[in-house]
Amino acid sequence: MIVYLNGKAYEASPGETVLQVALRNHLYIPHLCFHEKTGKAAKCRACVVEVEGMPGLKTSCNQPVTEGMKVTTNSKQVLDAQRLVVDLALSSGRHDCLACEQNGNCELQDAAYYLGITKPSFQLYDDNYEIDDSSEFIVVDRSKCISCGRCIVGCNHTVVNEVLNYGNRGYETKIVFDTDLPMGSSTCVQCGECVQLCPVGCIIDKRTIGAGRTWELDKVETVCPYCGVGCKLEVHIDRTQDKIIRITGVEDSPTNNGMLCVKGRYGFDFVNSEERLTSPMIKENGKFREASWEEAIALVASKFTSIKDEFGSDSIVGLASAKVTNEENFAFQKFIRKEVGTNNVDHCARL
Amino acid sequence: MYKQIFGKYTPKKENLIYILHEIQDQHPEHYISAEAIKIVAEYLSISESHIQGVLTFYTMFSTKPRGRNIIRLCESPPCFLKGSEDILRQLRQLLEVKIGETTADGIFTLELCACLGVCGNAPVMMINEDVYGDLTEAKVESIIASYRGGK
Amino acid sequence: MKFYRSHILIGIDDASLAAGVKEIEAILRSELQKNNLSEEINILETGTLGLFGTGVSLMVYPEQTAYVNLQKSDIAEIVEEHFLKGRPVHRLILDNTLVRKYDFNYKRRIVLNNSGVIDPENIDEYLGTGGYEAWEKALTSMQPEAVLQEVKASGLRGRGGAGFPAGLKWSFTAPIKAEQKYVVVNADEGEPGTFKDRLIMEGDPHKLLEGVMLCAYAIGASEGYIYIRGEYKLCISRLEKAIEQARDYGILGKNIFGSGFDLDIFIKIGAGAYVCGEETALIESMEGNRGTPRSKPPFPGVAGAWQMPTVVNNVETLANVPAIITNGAAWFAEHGVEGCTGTKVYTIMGDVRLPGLCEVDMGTTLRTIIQQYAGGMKEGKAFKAALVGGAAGVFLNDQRLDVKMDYNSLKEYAAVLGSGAILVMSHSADMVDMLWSVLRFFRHESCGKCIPCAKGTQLLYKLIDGIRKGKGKESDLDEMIRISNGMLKSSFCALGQSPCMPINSAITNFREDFLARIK
Amino acid sequence: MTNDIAGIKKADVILIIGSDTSAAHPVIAARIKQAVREGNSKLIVIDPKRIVMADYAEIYAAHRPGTDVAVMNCMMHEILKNGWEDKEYVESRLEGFEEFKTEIMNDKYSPENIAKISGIKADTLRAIAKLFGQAKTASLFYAMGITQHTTGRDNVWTTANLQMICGNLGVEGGGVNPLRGQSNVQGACDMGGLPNVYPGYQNVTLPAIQEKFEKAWNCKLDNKVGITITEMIDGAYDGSVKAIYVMGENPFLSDPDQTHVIKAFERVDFMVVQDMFITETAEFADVILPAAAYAEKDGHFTNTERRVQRINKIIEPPKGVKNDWEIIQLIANAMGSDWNYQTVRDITQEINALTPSYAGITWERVGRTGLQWPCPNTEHPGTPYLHKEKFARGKGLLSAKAFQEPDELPDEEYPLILTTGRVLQQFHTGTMSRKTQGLNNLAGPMVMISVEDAERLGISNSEVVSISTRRGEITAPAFVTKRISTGVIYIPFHYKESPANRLTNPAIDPIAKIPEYKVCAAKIRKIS
Repeated sequence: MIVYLNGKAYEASPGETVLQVALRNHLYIPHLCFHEKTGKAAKCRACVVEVEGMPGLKTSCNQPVTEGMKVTTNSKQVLDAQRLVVDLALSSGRHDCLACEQNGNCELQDAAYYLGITKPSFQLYDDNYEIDDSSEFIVVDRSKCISCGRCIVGCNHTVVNEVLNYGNRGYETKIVFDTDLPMGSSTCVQCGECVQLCPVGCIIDKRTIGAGRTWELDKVETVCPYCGVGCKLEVHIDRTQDKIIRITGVEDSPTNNGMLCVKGRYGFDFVNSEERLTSPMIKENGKFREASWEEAIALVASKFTSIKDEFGSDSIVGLASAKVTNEENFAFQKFIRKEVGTNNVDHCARL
Repeated sequence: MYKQIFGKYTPKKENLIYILHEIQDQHPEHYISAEAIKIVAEYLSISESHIQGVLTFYTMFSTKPRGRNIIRLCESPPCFLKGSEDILRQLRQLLEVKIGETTADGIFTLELCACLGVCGNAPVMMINEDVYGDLTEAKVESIIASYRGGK
Repeated sequence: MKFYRSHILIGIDDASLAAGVKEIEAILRSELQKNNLSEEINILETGTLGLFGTGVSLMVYPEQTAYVNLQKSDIAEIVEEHFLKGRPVHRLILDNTLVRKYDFNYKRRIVLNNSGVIDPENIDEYLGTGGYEAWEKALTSMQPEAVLQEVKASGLRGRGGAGFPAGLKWSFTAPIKAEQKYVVVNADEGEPGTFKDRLIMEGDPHKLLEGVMLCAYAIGASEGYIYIRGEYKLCISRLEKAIEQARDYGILGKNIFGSGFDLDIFIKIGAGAYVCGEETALIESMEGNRGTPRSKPPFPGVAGAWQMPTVVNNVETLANVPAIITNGAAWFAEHGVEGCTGTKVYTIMGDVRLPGLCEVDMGTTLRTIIQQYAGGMKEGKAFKAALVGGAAGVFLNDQRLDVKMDYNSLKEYAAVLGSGAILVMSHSADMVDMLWSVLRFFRHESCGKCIPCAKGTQLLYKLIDGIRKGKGKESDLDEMIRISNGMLKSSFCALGQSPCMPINSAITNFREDFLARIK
Repeated sequence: MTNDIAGIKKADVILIIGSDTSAAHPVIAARIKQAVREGNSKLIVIDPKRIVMADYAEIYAAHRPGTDVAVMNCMMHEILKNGWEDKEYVESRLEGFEEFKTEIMNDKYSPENIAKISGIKADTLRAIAKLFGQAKTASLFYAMGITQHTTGRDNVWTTANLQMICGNLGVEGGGVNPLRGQSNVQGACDMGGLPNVYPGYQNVTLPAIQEKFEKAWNCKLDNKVGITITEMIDGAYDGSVKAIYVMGENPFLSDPDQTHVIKAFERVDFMVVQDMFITETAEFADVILPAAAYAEKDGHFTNTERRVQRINKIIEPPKGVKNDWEIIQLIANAMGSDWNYQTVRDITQEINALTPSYAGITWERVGRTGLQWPCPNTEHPGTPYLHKEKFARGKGLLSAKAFQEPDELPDEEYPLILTTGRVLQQFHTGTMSRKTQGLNNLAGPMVMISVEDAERLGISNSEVVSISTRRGEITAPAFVTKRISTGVIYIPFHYKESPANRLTNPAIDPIAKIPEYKVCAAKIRKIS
């Protein structure tokens, strides 16, 4: 079907919302609570638009498109309403972009920028705020929370850990863990789904604070090295140091839909570990010494050859790995079968 | 206590508010403890955070221990027009507490509330389940005295 | 039937209970006993007598003598003087001129016709006044569609505030096929100054049940829920009793009157949240959740309680239905005005001589209501303003006293009928204080779901608080209007849209009060 | 998994047996919890530990470790007794039913009798059978709790029996779904990292297959099945194995009876370990070769639902480190061979050519979301669930397995049952996870013990206690909890400072050769 956004015709399919059609066509409408995964909450009200033939303003995130629908996203009435919402959100939090981890990756910042809000019109927030850093990997700064509810939906409906909820009501509404416990004392398993869903700098990774600006990091997709579910990861890297800074889940992956567990998201230190081996080692008199690749390979080849010659192929065994790639396992079993000449290859699938 | 209350309600989430009301009413300190939340969560197979969320949304529930008698003074416009501010001032003096606090002897907790629907008799307050209307300073004094006297 | 010389009606409601009515009733009984009058004088417990600010009161029939503000020590005197000797105790009687003026308007009452007349805890008394005839008529001689058509034809509009036509609402749900449908009664009366639903439930609970039944039949629901705010303890216990009695009489249950129709009604209680008056928030609360509104569509009529089609109606709306079915839509439409048929129950309070309730035809002017049914202004007080429709209502000044009270007429003045609360203020009332109180209320009751309301109500309160403390600027007034208008456009539900009306009307109609604080 | 992750929501009933899903496979656990909370599925959990998933279950039952066959046979006994089996499916797609039914209907599998063996109440067994048997579609999830037994193969076979008679194999939302424990354990199996098969499960003993590989690799190949990991350790111990080449594994911590493993490693003539770190196993090596991490290379992993997914090189490996395949090629060529892989893609191509189920999973086609094998050609969309129209062998074969007790049962000297497993915050032998301090802060060594046993022994929470079996002794802090059955203790195996596998029984399943990690006899005592 065809819908008109600001007078221009766009192709849309039934079931889509106005916001989805707009975003798909790179027409920005401010939105703070909408996320493909957590759904059309229509709570933040920043995405209001005019729809011809409908009274008042409509939230575009939950407004289904209909054939020939005419939508205006940039009239004065619309922009004024959007501006009030975003201004109120800015006014009621401690949104100091300069010092915020999410600077450059903040949906509130994007909305304010689009609407030309340079500073909040009011100061509603209380200077007495506490940062909850009791959790091992996650920091919660409620003074930046805009009550979008994405973390709560994620915790309860996506990862279904059922730890997060709203507490209190009205202006006093805040996110709580269990019975309003510090995050680190709660039943939170630190899967980080809330971090991934937070549109602002309220729930963030503790270990990346100060580690790098989002625009300085490269992002590459890969697969988690832990269990066999095969969650797709996006790894954020600081190229200047070849260092992994943070890991997020890939939202459109059919295996994990952006979800990860505490290991997959935070357990990446081993890659950049100081304990990594960087040189072949040869044991002499019970002690390891560094050796060159040439020396080590030559030693291994000659030992395998001599043992094979003396005791037969079946005296050599190989353990392939459940942690390396298909290609490497293929090469390994080919080596054992072809070069050693035995089927004595196994790995720890059973262990 | 929980056994007796749970006996009345099937373990469905829709009974949560009933169950919380009963637990709170039966607790000598009129509140819902973290322990109670845990027990109810288990009974209804819902999360503790869900209960915490519900509990702190509705004004009739408290997560902190309160006095034996809960005074809830209406602060809505009809009572305000009829002088609820004066009544509040007097209650604070009489009880020597601020809003939301419990008297040192544990007899009263003073709270404000929204319209109780007895506006024809404004200003109004509720002590536990009893409504007191057409409050005057003299009336408040005698009501407080009657509770202090062991009512 | 036994003949009594006199009937004493004792009003039992929250207010009289608070004043010790039960103790006084016991004394009255023993005094009558002592004087061998028990066989001659009948005592009837009933709902509110409609006299407020009058403590414990009695109404003696047939002479219609109202005794008010009774103390325990007064009873012996009344029994001896009035019932033994036939001499009313003048010092305890409500001002006679007022009583005469304070016409209860019984003749035209529809929903409150039994209140203060019958014993609400006795189903037989309700049956004695023709109760449940409509229910029987519907089940035995009408198709559900006919019931719906009758309600539609009556022009009955929702009495909760928005005034949506009830029959139309039902007609969205009636044709839907679903394994379960529900009727939900919105008895979460939280609008400040409103207590009409409480009076209906306390005074005539069976009428509400009958309304639920008729609605359930019309839309094909087999379960009804009454969601009552937790503070209304007396309503809860009276309705529980009424449901029990109806079940015992086979008026509720399986295969009612042999019609094959099943229905049961249950009570759900709230726990203190104004926003639960919003129908989707109410449903959330019923399901055991935080009472925050749901995104619409889908509307409750399609997917409401437990995602099943659900009609949510206000208490007063449903209490009108039995009379419509009994007497017909045409009879009902004789009440009220074009487009707004029937009567409306108002609760009037503030600086009037007789705060209380009245049920009058739609379209009655504000002046008439105040003068005729509330005894006029208190002595020495002159009318300054009326807050009509509760906190979410409008501050009207004396220019608007002749406005007709119905949905359409009020609209012309950008005002609303709302829940029917009328708070009358004299010149001693300051509009800054009043608006402050209203905005404090909204700040307290905002559910926090959407940004404009959660943050906006806080901001508005801060602004009015600044003005009240003498720290405001004139530009703050424009800011308040701008912000509340923005909230009207962008808020999730009616709560965030509400501050707009009191703010605009207070600032426009009483600007001098505000300027006085700013200077 | 016979079925895919996305299909989890299509099951009316989900049975988890022998999997602490939220600890070992948290994201699959999330999918199951979603299905339960969204009202799509009802969950049954059978596990000696009251695992977190039990909190989401319609029915939770704690069985005595090692009685899985008994419990599932009892379920089938009830299902057949009540006629809840899928009769049409049994008729058209299975064989061996009559014989099978005769065995299962034996009274020894009645709920009353199995209650005595398993410790689950007869009524609960009936309720489980009813819920599962009456489901339109039911799926079954298991992990090492089913396989790591001397009867592991019988256990697995029994899960298949159950799913077959209920008609749950080859349907969306059904399936027998073993959850694979490591990122590429599926791929390692698929790629022939097994002693009996070439890549794609092509049998080493079949002449046609042997010929195919000999031709492709231009060499002679052995047609005799090789030895398994546990046999390798035994061989090293008794001297028949002279050299061990280990790539990215840490058998020191992962294999049973550590004392035995140490001796085996000490006795072997030559040992090469290829790894990122000097692991506990590498300490025994003669040569250690430094290998690249997952983040430093390209290639593919195959996940538990048979989805082949790309891994991408993210960062440069540290200087001096090489990819595993490069190292293997260097050794091969140093031994006189002529390997000539230029990039990893060359190997992918060879996999496509030699592995029918991977034939269509080319480098170009894998894309961002991957492909599920079997994928026999480059037009094929991949296979979300197996056995759709028919089983690989044609008709599904039912074969009743009799219940057998575990190898080692508690006795007077060792009165407790020790079972092992994983915790959420650590992984396998800790080579990777233990390098992140935060994870160590969250989860250290422990022994889970029931409140009743702890009280009886006077053990308090966090108290360091000694745990011993006939193989050895370790110490660990006690975690006293209601979540574990009386008489059972549980130790995660990640920790070298409290190595659970010093205690475990090396007895293996005679066919699957898997050690019995889930049951052995143990005792606990206070140290002070």
